[in-house]
Amino acid sequence: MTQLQHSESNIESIESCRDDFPALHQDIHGHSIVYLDSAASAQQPLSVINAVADYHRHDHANVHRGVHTLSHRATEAYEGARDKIQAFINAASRREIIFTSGTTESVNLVAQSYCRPRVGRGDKILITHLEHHSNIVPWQLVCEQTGAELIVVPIDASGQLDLENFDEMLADSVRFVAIAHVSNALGTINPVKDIIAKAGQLGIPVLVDGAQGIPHMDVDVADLGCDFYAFSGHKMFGPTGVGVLYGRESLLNDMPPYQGGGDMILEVSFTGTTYNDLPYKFEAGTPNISGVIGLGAAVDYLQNVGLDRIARHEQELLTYMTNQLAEIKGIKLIGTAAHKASVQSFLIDDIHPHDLGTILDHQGVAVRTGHHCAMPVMEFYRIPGTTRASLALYNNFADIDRLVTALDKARRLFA
Amino acid sequence: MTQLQHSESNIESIESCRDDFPALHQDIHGHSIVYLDSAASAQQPLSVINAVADYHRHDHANVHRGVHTLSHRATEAYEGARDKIQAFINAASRREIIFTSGTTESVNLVAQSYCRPRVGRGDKILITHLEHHSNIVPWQLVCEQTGAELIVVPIDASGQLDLENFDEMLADSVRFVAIAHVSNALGTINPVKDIIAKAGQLGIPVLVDGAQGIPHMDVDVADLGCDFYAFSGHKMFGPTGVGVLYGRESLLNDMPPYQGGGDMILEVSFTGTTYNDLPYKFEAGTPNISGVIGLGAAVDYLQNVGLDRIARHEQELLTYMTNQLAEIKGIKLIGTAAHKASVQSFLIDDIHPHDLGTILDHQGVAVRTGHHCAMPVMEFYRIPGTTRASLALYNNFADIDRLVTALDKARRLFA
Amino acid sequence: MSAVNINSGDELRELYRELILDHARNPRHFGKLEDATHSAEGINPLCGDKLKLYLRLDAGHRIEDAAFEGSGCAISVASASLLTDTVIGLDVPGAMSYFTAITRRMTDVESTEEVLDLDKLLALEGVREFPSRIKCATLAWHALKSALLSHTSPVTTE
Amino acid sequence: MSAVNINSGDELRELYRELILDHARNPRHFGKLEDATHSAEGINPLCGDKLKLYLRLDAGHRIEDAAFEGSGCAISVASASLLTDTVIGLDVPGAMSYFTAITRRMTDVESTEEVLDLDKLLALEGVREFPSRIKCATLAWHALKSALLSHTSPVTTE
Ligand SMILES: Cc1ncc(COP(=O)(O)O)c(C=O)c1O
Ligand SMILES: Cc1ncc(COP(=O)(O)O)c(C=O)c1O
Repeated sequence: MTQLQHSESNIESIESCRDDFPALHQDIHGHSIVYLDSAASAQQPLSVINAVADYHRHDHANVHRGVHTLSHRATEAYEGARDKIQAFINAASRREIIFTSGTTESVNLVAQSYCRPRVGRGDKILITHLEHHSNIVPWQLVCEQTGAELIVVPIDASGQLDLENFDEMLADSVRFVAIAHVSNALGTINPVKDIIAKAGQLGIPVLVDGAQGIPHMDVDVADLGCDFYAFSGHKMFGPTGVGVLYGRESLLNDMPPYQGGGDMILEVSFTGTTYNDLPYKFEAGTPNISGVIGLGAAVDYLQNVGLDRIARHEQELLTYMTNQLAEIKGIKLIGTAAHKASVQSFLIDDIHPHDLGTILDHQGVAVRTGHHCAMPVMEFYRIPGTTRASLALYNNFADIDRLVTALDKARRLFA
Repeated sequence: MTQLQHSESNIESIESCRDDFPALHQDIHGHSIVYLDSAASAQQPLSVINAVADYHRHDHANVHRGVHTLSHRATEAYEGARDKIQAFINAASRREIIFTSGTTESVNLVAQSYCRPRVGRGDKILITHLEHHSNIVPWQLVCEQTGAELIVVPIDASGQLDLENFDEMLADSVRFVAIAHVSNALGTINPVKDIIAKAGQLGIPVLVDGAQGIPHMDVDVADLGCDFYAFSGHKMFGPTGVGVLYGRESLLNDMPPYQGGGDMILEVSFTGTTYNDLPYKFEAGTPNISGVIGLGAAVDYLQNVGLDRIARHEQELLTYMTNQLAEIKGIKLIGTAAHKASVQSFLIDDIHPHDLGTILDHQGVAVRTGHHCAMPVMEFYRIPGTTRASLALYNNFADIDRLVTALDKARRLFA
Repeated sequence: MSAVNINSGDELRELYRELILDHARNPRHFGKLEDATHSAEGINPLCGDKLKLYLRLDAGHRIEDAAFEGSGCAISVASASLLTDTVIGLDVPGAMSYFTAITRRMTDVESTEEVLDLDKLLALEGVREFPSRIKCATLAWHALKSALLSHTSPVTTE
Repeated sequence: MSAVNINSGDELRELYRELILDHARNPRHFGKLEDATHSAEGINPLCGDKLKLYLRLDAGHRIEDAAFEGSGCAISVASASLLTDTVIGLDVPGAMSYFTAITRRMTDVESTEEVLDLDKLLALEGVREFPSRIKCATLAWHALKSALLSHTSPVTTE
C-alpha cells in the first residue's frame, strides 16, 4: 500500500485537530492507538473535557429555580447551550430544542407523547430496514400498545433504500414516518429531504434519527423540513447522557408531557397541575446540566473546525479507505451506497468479526464488531455481524494504512 | 452569636473535607462563598471531577458491545460502578441496580412500567402531602391515563406525616405507595420502614423517593424492605444526568421495558423482539457512561468519609443552625419535625424569600428560595415559598454564622 | 466567629430604594378591576411570583384604569404598582412604548437612551446590577403587553 | 506509510492455537440432537454469538450424547466443540465439575489449581490474556450448566 497524494486538500490544517483529543495520544498493546469506532462513540476534545470540569470547579448549582450567583451562572450556561444548538441546526425557536438523555430517549419521547395517543388499529408507522434498534423498538412498543402496524421500507444489496413502491406505501394509512439520516451499520446517507417532502404532501409528520447525521454534515432542520430531529451528544464529541430532540413548535405544543417532575410544571396541586411552556414541559427533573454545557462546547468545537471542512476531509478518507479495503483478498464490503458517510462495514474470508476485532485491537486498532444494533440489516445480508471502521474528523490516512496492515496480519493468522 | 463548643466531635477531621471541593474556594460578590444549597444540588469533590475527566482522557468508548480495549475499559468501569452501588445500598443483586437519568426518571419508570398496566378505575395510589413534584406528577399522569385515584397522607404543622388514619387509608383499595425518605422542603425524615412494613402486610409495593435520603444517611434497601428506591447522582456529590432505580428483582422481571432502543434487547426483528435480561432491559440506548463512573467515584468518596460521620456532623450543624435561627427576631421556621435531615426552611418578617435570597447572595451566602418543587407543602402553610438553607458534609459552623449575619443585614435593609 | 465586612451595601440599597420598598409594601391600584376589558396573567416560575393585570380601555383605546392582584417579591410587586401608576391615561401605542423602553433598559446593560421620560420607573434602575432579578422587574410589563395584544394565556418569564 | 512492528503476535498465537482453529473450522458434534433430554440456549449479546446445546442423559444421569448448533466466533465455537468432546460419557456431577474448573480457570487469573485433568480444554488457556473474550470461551459451559439444571430460558453472558 502506498499513501495517495492529497496535496490539494485541507488535510494539513485539519490534521492538527488530532492534537486536541487526549485519548488519541496513548498506546494500546504497545501500539499508538488508531481509533476507528467514532460511530459508536466519539472521543472528546480537551475543550469539552475542560468545559465540564471547569463548570464543576466554579459554576455548578441547580438551574432555573435559584436566585444565587452559582445557580444563575449554571442557568445561563445551560440555556446558552440551548441557543447554540438552536443556531447550529437552524431551528426556528429555542423552544424547539429539548434536552434529553440521548437519541434513544428523543425517539421514545416522540413515540409515546406524539404517536401513542394518535394511532390505533389500521394505522401504520413507517420505518426502514436499515434503522438502528433505537429507531425500531420504540415504534414496536407503540404498535403493541395501540394496535398500529409497523411497515418497513426495503433496502437493496448496496444498502440503499429501495423507494420504488414508496409512494404507495406512504399513501396506505401511514400516520408517521421515522427514518435514519445516516445508517450506522452501512453508512448510507438517506434521501431524507425527498422523503420528508413526499410525506409532507400527505400531511404525515417525519422524525429523522440524526445520531449519525449530525457529526458528519451541516444539518439544517428548516431546510430538511422535518418535524422531529433526534441526536446524541456522545457521537458529536460531546458528553454521554445528553442528547437533543428538535421538534416543530406546533407539534410539541399539542403533545402531553413525557415525564412528570420538577421544572416541567407551572403549578402543582392535588386538584390539578399546569404544565410549563416549551421547552420545559419536556424537561422533567434536574437536567444533565454539565452534559448540556459540554454539548455546547462540542458545538463550538465543530463550528470552529467547520462542518464543511470536516465533511470534505472525511469524504477523502472514506474514498481512500474504501479503495484500500477493496484490494484486500477475501474481503466483502457491506454497505456500498452511492452516498455514504465515513463508515465501512466488511467481512474477511470466514473470520468471525469478533475474532477480527480482537486481532486488530491487539495491534492498537479499535473497530466495532457485531450487529451494530441493526440486527435487521444483518438478517438482510444473512450474516451474524460485520467489522466496522468508522472515521471522524481526527482520523488520517495513516490510520487507514494501519487498519489495512492489521487486517493483513489477521488473514495470515487464520490462513 | 457565639459559636458553640463542639470539642467532643469528629469535626476537626471532617472539616478538612471542605478542601476537596474546588467550588467552595471562591469569592462571590467579594465574600468567600457559603454554599447552603446542597439539597438542590451538591458540589463535587475533586475526585469525582477527575474521575470523569480522566475517563474521557484515557478510557472512553461505547460500552457493552465493543471488543477493543477502550470499550472493554469503559464497560468495566461502568459495570464496576454498578457493583459499588449495589454494595452501597445493600441490594441483593447487581441486576436490581438500574441506571437512569435521575430520581425523576426513576419514578416515571416505575409509574409507567409497573403501575400503568396494573391500576385502573377504583384503584388508589398513595403519596403524601410533603412530596417533591417528581414524586407527585408521575402519579398524576398515571391516574389520568388509567382512571386510578391519587390519595394523599396529610401532614401536621411541624411538617410530620399525620399517620393517624394511615391504616384505614392503606386498606382502602391502595395498590401502590410512593413516599419520600426525606422531605426536601421541610427536612422531615419519614418513618419509611414502618410504612413499608404496613404496606407489606397488605402486599402493597412501596417506592421510596430517596433523593434527599441517600446523601445524608446510610441507606440499606434490604433493611428498609422497600420494593423500589430512587435517587440522583447530583445530590450525592456525583454528576448531573445520572441516577439510580433500585428495584426488587421479582418485580422488575415482571415489568415491560420503559424505553426501546439499543442494549435493552437480545434480538430485534420485524416479527418480534426479545428483551435483554436485567438490568439491561431498562437501560435503552447509550447510557451516561461518564456520569455513572462519576457516581461510582462519589460513592467511593462518601464511603471514605463515612456515612456515620457525615450524619453525626450534619446533625450537630443542624442543631446549631436551628438554635441560631430561632433567635432571630421575626423568623418563622417551617419544618420542625422531631427527626430531620440538615435542611431548614424559614420566613423572616414579610420579606419575600426571593428578596432575601438576593440579599444573602450579595453577601456570598447561597440559599434556595421559592417553592422547592413542593407546591402542596407551600399551599399547606399558605405561603408562596420559603428560604431554605441546606447543609452537607462540607459545611461548618462558620457557614451558619455567616448566614445569620447576612439575615441580620437583610432585616436592617427592609426595616 | 469571623466578622463579615459587608462592603457592598450600596448596590443592594440601589436595588431596594425607598420608592421600591414603599410600592412593595403599599402597592397602588391593588385588587381586581371588575369592569376590565383586557387582562393577562404573569407567572415567574423562578420565585413563584404570580400576578394578574387588569386594564379598562375606552372606545378610543385609551387606558382608563389599571389594577393588579397577586403576590410576589418586592421587585415584581413594586414594578407592577409603578406600572399601573404609569399607564393609566396612556393610549395603546403609548403604553407599548413604555413596555419597550423598560424591557430594553433592563436587559440591555449598555442602554442609556432616553426615548421616554421614565420618571419614577427609574427607581427600577438598580435591578440592572442583578441579572437574576430582571425577570421580576419585567414580569408585569410582559403581562401588560400580553393584555394589550389580548392574549389570554398566562405569560411566563422563562 | 509507517511500518507497523507487530511484536505481540505470541499472545494472539496463544489465543488462536491450531487446535482452537481446527475445532472452530470443523466443530465436532455439530447439529441438532433429535432425542435430546436436556437443552439450553446460550446468547452473547456482545458479539451476537448464539448457540444451542443438546444433551441426552440416560436413566443413570450419564451424558450419553451431546451436540450443539448455532454460530459464533472461533473461540465460542471451538469451546462448544471441545465441550461436547469432553462431556460425553460423564455423569452430571462430573460434567458440572468441568464447568466449575473451566469457568474458574478463565475468570480467576491467579488460578492454577489442577483439580481435573483438563486435557484438550487447556487449548482455551490463551483466552486468559484477553479478558474481553472470556465470555466467548465460557458461553457453551454456561449453557451446559443451564441444561443440566433443566433451565429452559436462554442464558446470556451479560
Ligand atoms: C425529595 C426529592 N425528590 C425528587 C427530586 C428530583 O430529583 P431530580 O431532579 O434529580 O430528578 C428531588 C430533587 O430535586 C427531591 O429533593
Ligand atoms: C443511527 C443511530 N440511531 C440511534 C442511535 C442511538 O443513540 P444513543 O445510543 O446515543 O441513544 C445510534 C447510536 O448508537 C445510531 O447510530
